[in-house]
Amino acid sequence: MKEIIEELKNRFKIYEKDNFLIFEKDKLKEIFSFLKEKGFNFLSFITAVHYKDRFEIVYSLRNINLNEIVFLKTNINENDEIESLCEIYKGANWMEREIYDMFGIKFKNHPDLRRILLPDDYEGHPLRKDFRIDAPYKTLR
Amino acid sequence: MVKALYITLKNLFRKPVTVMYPDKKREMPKRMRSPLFALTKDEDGIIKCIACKLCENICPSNVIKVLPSKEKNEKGRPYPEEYELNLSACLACEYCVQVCPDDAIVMIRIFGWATKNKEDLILKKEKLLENYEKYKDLISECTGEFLRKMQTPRRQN
Amino acid sequence: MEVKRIESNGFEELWVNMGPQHPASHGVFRMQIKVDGEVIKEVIPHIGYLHRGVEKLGEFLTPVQFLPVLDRNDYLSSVSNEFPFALAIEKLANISVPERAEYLRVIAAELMRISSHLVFFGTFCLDMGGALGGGSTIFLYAFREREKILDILEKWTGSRMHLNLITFGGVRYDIYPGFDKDLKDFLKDFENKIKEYEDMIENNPVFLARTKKVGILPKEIAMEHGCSGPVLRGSGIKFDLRKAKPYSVYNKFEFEIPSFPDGDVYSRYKVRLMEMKESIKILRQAIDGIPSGPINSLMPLKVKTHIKLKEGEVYEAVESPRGENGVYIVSDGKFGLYRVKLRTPTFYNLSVIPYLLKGALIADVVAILGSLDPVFGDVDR
Amino acid sequence: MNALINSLIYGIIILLIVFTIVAYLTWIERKFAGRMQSRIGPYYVGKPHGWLQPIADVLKLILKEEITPKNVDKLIYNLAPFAVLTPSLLLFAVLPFSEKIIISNSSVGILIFLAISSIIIIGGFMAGWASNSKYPLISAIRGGAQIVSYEIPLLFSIIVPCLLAGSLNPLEIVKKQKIWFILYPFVGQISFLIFLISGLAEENRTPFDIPEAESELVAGYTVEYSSMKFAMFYAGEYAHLLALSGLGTILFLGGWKGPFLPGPIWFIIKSIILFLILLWIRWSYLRIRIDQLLKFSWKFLFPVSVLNLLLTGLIVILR
Repeated sequence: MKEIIEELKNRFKIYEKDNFLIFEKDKLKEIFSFLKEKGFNFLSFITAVHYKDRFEIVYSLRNINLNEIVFLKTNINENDEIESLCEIYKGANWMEREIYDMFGIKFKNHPDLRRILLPDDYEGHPLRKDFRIDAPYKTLR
Repeated sequence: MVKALYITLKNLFRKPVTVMYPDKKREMPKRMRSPLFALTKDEDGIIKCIACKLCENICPSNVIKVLPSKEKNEKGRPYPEEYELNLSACLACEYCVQVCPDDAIVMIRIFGWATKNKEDLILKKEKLLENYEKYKDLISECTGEFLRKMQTPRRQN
Repeated sequence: MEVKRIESNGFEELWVNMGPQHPASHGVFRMQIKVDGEVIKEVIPHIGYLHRGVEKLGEFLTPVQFLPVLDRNDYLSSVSNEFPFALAIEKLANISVPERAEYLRVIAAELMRISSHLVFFGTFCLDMGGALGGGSTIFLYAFREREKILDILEKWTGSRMHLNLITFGGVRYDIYPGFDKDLKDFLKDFENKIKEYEDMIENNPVFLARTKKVGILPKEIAMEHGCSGPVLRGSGIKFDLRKAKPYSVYNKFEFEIPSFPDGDVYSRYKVRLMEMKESIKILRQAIDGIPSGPINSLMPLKVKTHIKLKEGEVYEAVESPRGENGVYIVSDGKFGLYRVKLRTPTFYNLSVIPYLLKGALIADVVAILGSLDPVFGDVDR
Repeated sequence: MNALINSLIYGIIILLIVFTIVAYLTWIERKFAGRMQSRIGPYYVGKPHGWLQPIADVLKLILKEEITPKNVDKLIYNLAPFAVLTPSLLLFAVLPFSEKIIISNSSVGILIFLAISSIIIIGGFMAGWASNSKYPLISAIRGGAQIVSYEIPLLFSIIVPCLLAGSLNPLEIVKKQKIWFILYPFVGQISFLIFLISGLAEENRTPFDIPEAESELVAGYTVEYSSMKFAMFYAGEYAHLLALSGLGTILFLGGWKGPFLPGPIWFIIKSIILFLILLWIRWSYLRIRIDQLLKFSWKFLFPVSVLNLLLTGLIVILR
């Protein structure tokens, strides 16, 4: 596991902060296909955290036979897009749709990016920090 | 193929497990946590609650509203002017009973308690005291004191 | 139920709508199925009917208040929702947990695993057998056993399903005096009841015909979709968090992890049945080896800001009856939690449905959906 | 002339008996199934053991509100319940309750029985088609396919006892049965088993109750019916089942022959025992998928029943 991380570090500009690997968002595809060959084919979850003006997207992969887990993070600011992982991991489809539904982050060439949990005509993305919770929401028909 | 028939036959002669509910009530366990509350009174009938608002503070779905009154009662203790507990959103998580310093709010071991309209779910102070009178012996074993004694981190048997 | 007819190369393809209130949909889950005769061409699943915004709630409630809310996620096994959250907060605020409390947590988790698998077993056979036939017989047997577990849990913690048992630093309720006698009786009686279930189901050609070679889920697809628990172990991957990353005191017990290579509905069912047997073994070892001592390392909670969190991020996961149930917490040093991500297993197990149902028959939809054992509090959070 | 009056009186008496038996069959089934599922079954209606339950059911079904959906094909919709109930009751005309008590003593009784029992399929189809909605339609088609494919094995398994007895008249068959046909070596057992299986399938009972597979089709072709019409379907199903178990007792269990009890009592006891066996199977097995069901009938049941028939033919010749 150590040598995989070393190899990752010197091939792509990655630095590690308390077992989270932080990488640039445009290197996403190569890093994940590299990790997939190395046996990290269990995509545990993808989530996003909304800070002041930037989003932080967290990926977690598991390698079943080496029994290892790796967390990767990347930062994107307010309304730009990020590559979708659907070609490499088919499971990312629902996970990215949920992030779009909750945060409004758009994923480039995602098969069908639409809301998954909330009704389709819902305005606003609830998990954003600037989401006004006390605004009366129009009652569902 | 035949094993399944054999088993249904075996069950045919076993005693059925249904409890005839309306005739025979189910015996309630001592620590039952059903969402019905009562405000307790001490020996000479004065309300124990000192309106310290700890329960209001801890409640996850903040359904408890306590309005402490200005004056003290005969025993020189503060008492709540108004005590309201909205049962429609109560999670029955027993935090309020656990944090109450002098076991004022307790849960009652009663099952199948229902009301006709939603307003009755908001238990006012009088209703809670009346509950105490009505279900005095049905109070759950888990009062605040009991819970805290069980959880304090000192050696136990 | 609106029916849209699509004219394509002559013969009509019918959109059947297995709506949210469908008797076999285990809760609120709607599937639009394009049917050509009996064979399913395409499935569009709709979830989100039970979305309660638990993650947004997590940002307002303090950790102590958030615990009872978490019980309501996977409502069939409430302990395995509180477990990861408690582990994560204890790691962040480095709180230690006494030995006896760890044992009590494992006992509650395994009891809830058996009761949740019994619900699966009952509803799975009910869907395939029909309410007016053999299905309801097995359903009632399973629930007869489950009643005994719920009675034990009610005597112990006061409530049958939402125990609210775990708190930071230990457990809130100690076991009542006659607990181990009740548990031992139940385990002994439950062991030959499982044999009875197996006799009734396993060599019954009707059941085998309906579950063998149906809804095959290959390894790669399961892993890519993040399926975990019995769904993954049904496809041949021996991955169980209790063995892979032993949390709490699971390393003190020896038990096996069942897994079956061919990934069809039958092997997913068989994995869960074997897991019930393993849980009996764990419970026996746990109840014999439980040490005495305090059940809590912190003073009983007094105020809602009972726990102070230092800045940091942590991810802790636990093996719930449905798979890897994890909590990812970002805390900003103040009392609340900045962000709580709940990695609930059924959301990922369910995402393979479009893949599994393509080409299956209408009658199989019920069996395949049942074999994934979805709980929709888990899916929609 | 008096033969007509005679069979008329017998007809009314037997009709009444059959109706009460059918009503109490539902009670027996719910009690029996309850005990098998370690529960009690009806208890409150009629204090000791809910014996008033059937009457309560009938009253409930009659008093319920008649709902006929809007775009329903009126004529067929109203005719369907009769097309299911009357044939099921007609079947009892052929079955001899004892030596003397038989409504129509015809030499081809068994043939009439089979002819009438195939009208019921048409009743099911009419109900499914007239309701003009998707689920009943699918279940009616499935029900039809299932009954047709199990008609032939049923036929062959019935011919075997007729061959052994040498006539199609139920009276002769029972008289010839010095030893019950079920105890007949090898051939008797197999034909009884096939009769049981295809009888279950004929009657849409689990494990073959595809038409009312709730999990997929939400209660089959009777879904649009209510109160009185539904009661007819319900009674028709149980009457048909009783008729089948009655036929089974005549062909295999020696009709009214029995040590000291009078004829008809034996007949009723035996057919109720056979009914309980059918129930027993119903409450222990899951449901078969529609394609497996058809495969099972054509690939397995049909050839076996043909071989069985050839074997009996051989035995009859050599005897």
